[in-house]
Amino acid sequence: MESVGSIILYFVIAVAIVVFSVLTVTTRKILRSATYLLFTLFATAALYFSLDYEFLGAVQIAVYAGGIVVLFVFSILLTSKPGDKSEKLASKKRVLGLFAALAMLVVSGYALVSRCCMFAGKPAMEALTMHKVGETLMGTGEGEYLLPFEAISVLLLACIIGGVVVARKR
Amino acid sequence: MDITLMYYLIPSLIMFCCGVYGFITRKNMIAILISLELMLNAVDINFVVFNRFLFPGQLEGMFFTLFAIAIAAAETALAIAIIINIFRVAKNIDVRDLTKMKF
Amino acid sequence: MFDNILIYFVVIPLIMLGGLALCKNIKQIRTVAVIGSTALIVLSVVLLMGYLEQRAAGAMAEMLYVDSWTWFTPLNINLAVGVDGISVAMLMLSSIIVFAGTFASWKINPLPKEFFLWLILLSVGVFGFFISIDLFTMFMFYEVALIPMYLLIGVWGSGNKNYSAMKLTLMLMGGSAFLMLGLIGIYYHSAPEGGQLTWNILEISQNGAIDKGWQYFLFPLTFVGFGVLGAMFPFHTWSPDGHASAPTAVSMLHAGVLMKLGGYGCFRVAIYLMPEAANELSWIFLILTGISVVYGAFSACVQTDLKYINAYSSVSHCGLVLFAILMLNTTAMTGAIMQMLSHGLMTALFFALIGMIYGRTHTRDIRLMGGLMKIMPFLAVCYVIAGMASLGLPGLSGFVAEMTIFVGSFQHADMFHRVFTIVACCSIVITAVYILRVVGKLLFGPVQDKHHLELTDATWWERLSAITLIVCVAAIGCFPNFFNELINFTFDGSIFKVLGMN
Amino acid sequence: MDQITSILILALPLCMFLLLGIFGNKMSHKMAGILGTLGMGVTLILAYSTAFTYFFSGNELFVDAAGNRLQHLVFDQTWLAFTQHLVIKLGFLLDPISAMMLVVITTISFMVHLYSLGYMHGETGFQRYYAFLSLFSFSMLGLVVATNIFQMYIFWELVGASSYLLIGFYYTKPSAVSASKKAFIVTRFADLGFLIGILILSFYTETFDFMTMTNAPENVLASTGGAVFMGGSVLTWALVLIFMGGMGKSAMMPLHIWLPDAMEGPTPVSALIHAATMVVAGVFLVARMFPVYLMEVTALEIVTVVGALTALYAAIVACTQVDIKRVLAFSTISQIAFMMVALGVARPDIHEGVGYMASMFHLFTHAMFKALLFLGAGALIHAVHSNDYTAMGGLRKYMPVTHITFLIGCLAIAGIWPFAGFFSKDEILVAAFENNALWGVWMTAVAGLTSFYMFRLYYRIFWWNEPDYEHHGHVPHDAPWTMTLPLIILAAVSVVAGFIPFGELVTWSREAYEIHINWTVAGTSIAVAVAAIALATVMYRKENELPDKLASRFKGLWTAAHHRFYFDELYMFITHKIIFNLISRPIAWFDRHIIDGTMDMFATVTNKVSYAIRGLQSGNVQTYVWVYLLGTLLIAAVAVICLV
Repeated sequence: MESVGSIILYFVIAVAIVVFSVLTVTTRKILRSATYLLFTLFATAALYFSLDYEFLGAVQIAVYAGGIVVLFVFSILLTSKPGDKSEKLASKKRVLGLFAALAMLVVSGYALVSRCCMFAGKPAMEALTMHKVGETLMGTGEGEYLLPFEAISVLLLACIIGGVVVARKR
Repeated sequence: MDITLMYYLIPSLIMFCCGVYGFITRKNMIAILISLELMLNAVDINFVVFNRFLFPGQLEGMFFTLFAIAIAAAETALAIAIIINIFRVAKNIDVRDLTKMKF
Repeated sequence: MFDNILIYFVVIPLIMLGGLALCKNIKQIRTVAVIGSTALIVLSVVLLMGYLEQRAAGAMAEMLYVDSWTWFTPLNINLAVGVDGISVAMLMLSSIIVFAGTFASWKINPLPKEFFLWLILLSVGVFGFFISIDLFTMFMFYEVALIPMYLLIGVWGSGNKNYSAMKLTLMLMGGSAFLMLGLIGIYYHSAPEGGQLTWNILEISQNGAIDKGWQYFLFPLTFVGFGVLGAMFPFHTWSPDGHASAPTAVSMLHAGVLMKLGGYGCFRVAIYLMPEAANELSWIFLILTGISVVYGAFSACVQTDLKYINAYSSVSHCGLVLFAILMLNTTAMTGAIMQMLSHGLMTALFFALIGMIYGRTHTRDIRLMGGLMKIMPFLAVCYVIAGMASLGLPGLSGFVAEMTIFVGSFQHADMFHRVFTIVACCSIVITAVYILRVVGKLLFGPVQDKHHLELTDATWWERLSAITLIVCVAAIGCFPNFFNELINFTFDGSIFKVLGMN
Repeated sequence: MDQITSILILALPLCMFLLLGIFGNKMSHKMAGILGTLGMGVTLILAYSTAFTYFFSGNELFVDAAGNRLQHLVFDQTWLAFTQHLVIKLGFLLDPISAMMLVVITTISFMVHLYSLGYMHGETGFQRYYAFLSLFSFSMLGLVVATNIFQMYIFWELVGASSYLLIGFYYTKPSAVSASKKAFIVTRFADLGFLIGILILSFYTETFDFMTMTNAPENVLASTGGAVFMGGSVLTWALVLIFMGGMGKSAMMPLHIWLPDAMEGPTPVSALIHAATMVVAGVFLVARMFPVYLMEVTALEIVTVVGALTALYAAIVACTQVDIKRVLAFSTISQIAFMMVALGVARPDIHEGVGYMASMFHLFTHAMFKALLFLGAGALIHAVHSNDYTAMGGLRKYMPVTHITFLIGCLAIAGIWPFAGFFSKDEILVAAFENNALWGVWMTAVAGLTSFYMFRLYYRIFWWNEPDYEHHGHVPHDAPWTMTLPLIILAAVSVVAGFIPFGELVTWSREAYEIHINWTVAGTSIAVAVAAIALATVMYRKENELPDKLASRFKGLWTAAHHRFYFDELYMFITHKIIFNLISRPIAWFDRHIIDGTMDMFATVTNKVSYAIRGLQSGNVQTYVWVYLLGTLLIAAVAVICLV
């Protein structure tokens, strides 16, 4: 039995996630879409906090909300022309998309519901200290991630170069 | 009332389905990219949640998400670079007009 | 690894490839090609000597020079090598034809360097195929031999070359699809329940574990797979088009060696590993190959393009190879191998000569030529000798091979087989018809085209190429028992024990 | 009899062939001719000494205490071992018939070598000619000394090939090319029968060896166990098929069509190959296998019937031909048929198999006088530059030596005492009468026809009416000595050969046997021959209308005979119309359009299908995702349903 506060918090987060997700894809203005995405990402970060992964939540906010969404906004500003009207969805497309999404929902939902282990309660977890996160990230033993970390850094470097190369003016 | 694993998975699933819907219906490539981010995020949630509920002593799920976020950032940056490039050439980022790769 | 002589059959061509890559002009290319192919001949002679010495010293193993180096452990793939008399003979044949082919493409144009690169790559495949006894390695080399064909025909060919190259490659690839299925099937049934699965032919045959029901399924797959390359009816149509378009040396190598891969594979894999199914199902393939023999010969009678005539004649002769292999007795099989040697040499000779004639007259239509005996006597005499070998004149290789096949096949206890042997015998008459038709039209009679009177006879490299082949043809024809005994030993092995024959 | 000699007999001509064949172009004509002739001369001496030693030395290797001659294996080298029993050996079997054949072949071959020095003088390809002659001599010698049936087959093919090369010697002449082709293919067809016969026989007897087969035929043939195939015993089939090979080489009807055309070759070649030696290979084959044939009388009867029909047919056709070489060719066919009949009617119980002896005797004498006639014809052609007798006539004055020798040849072939032909033909007729009176009468009639057509030829060439030789530029005259010397020698042999005591030398059981001339038969045959000669004299001695009148009187018969009873047309029809047009062409068409069409169809269908479904590759990324997602969901759904 959990505290009422945490239950309420959960529901707030869940409703936020659902509502803002739906709004992200249904709104017809692209800039609004990006804004709703930002809210969704914040809600997700909150979810991570509620699950005691503070570091992850912080990363989520910093990288996703702070970095990626800003990128989106800038690119939207760069690519939209002054007289742009908000796009209108073709009904056929919408039906197809709806069908795919619902099918996804049904199949996965059925799979979820039919699995009993999904109803396990939240077990206790010792506090995840920053120290531990750091050691895990920088260690070379089993279950430690120095190599992927380095790989990611190389990837990011490549991405920066690639981005410059692709986007630069000819 | 217990907030079980299930309670976390359902919003994530809905989020994912929204991403699917958006990906298929939108014409603007940036909107498509946004839908993609939604889907990625939904998957991230799943990783974290499973990690937290099923293997609380380990950190694999969390770190996977961590790396996924990093890769998502890289991917977005590159994708946006491409989109801008396309826009420069085609003056347009409607995905339906970009069918040069067919046949 | 390098203390086994066999590996050098692959190493030398690879070194040649490297050498060719460094070449700057046609002179250097020729030098590399000639040195390499001579080295191959020397190597094969050394191998032959060593092999005979070991046999004479009483080595009774089925294969000699056996060795194996692991390549990929999870699937137990090895680079396993080993030779018996048949492989030795085939290696000799291949090296001779590569040698002759080198001289036949002395003046290849354009891109001589690339031509030789592909040609040598092809020979890597051929040599590798004949030395390996690991099914997977064998298959790999088989493919290595096939692929260069496409480029060789497509780039350096003549006539409708794109179509032909495509057709040849696709049909042979189709064959290898069957083959791969068959080989994988064999692999998964290569050991008794729970044993270590293996690709090694010797081990498979010792295990004797391929279930009879599976044999019925795998035998046709492998036999047809290799049979396509052996130009078995009705999968032979790549042969006329392919040969007609291919440049000289490629035709030589293809008809001379590559088609032998088919026959060799049929024997080494299909029959050797699955004798029971071979025994039961042989009648189907006997009918098909019997048709090949007669049908190819009849088709050759009315062709007007020299290369088509020869291609159909190859269909007929190679049909005889498969025909004899299916008889499942020592004599006929020995005959089949001899026929492979003989056909390889004389077809190579034919294609070399046709190439030389075509290079001068710029036509291959026999209706437009005549009286070449007067104009280019050397080539004409060689052509007559090749023709005589093809129609089975004693003293040349064709006779020995055909007679061994006929006598061997006729020893079969079953009436059906004997009657079919008689049908196959009829081909010797039809062969005479088409060979003499060509010889009469092309070489004898009055000169058809006055422009041909200015043409010249063979150059020294062409003479060398032709004489090498003729000497080999005559050697087999005059001293057949040497080859007979070389080949024959193989058949004392396990294959007939299974069938309780011979 | 040492091995060296026998090996040399075979090796010398072979070496000559290789020498002249490879280095011929570097030699002068004279050098090549002399080398070839010398080589053959040495072979001749060796062969004579071999035969003499065999027949007359009384060595215990060759004759046993009872005076029976023995078969002697000089050497027998394994050449190719098929199985343990079926082994092709190359060897040298010395027995009466092979010794006799050695003499015949080397004699005629040497004469021809010598004669060709003059006849072929200045021809292009002179060296090649001698090379081929040597090749032929080698193959023919190898054939007659064969120790086993497969060795015989090998050399059988080789003589066929050398015959092909020699007939096509004038390779720029289309007629020569097609004649050589015809000869090769027809004999090849016959050889197919021979080969199948060998296969069948060896399948049952498990041996190729002549001595094993012929010395105890009952034993080796027991294994056939009376097996029957399509209404005949397998042994009959085997022997008839082997005989078919003989029919091809010896130009028996209906496989005779190549021989008249083979006259396109140089005349000395016709003398050597197509009159004296190669064409009797069929007779030799049957003689070699005679004890086996005796096991199956049906086969011998077939031999007789084929021989008798051919003899009559060829004799009739010979009466109407214009080309002198063709007349001689048909005469050869007819005479070989005589030998066949003699073998066919020979039985051990009829005068101890006199037919066999007669056949071999006739083979010997015929070789001599037919070679003489051909060489004579060669001299005539050399002088007149035409093959047709219409261009000749009255030549007796211009070419006396040729005239006399030719006349001797004609008398010999007509069977007039004391010329050689009389003795051998008489024995054949005796054997025929003893077997069945029908064959006796039949063959006597053919003998009469023989005399008629030979003298018709003789009179047309040397008498009749003399054309205007001056008009044609030069007057015919006798040939140089290299050509006349062989004529004279052969004529001399033709005169005396009949007195050779052949019965003591060559008999089927190799027991000596005394020839008695049966004067009833001999008298009849001489009477018939003389009558025929008289008729020919009346008709052809002086130019007159009688021949033309008779020809128009029996127009149907004459035309048919002149066209050789349309055999060539029949063959043309079968080969060109049926085999080429009804078999080969449809097969080629079938191959290109049906088989290849099917293969191409696979490609076409693949292509079409790809073309049809390429619309799926729309380039619209959302469609791809949609399809991908649904596919994944489908799989997931299946998994979920199955697993839950």
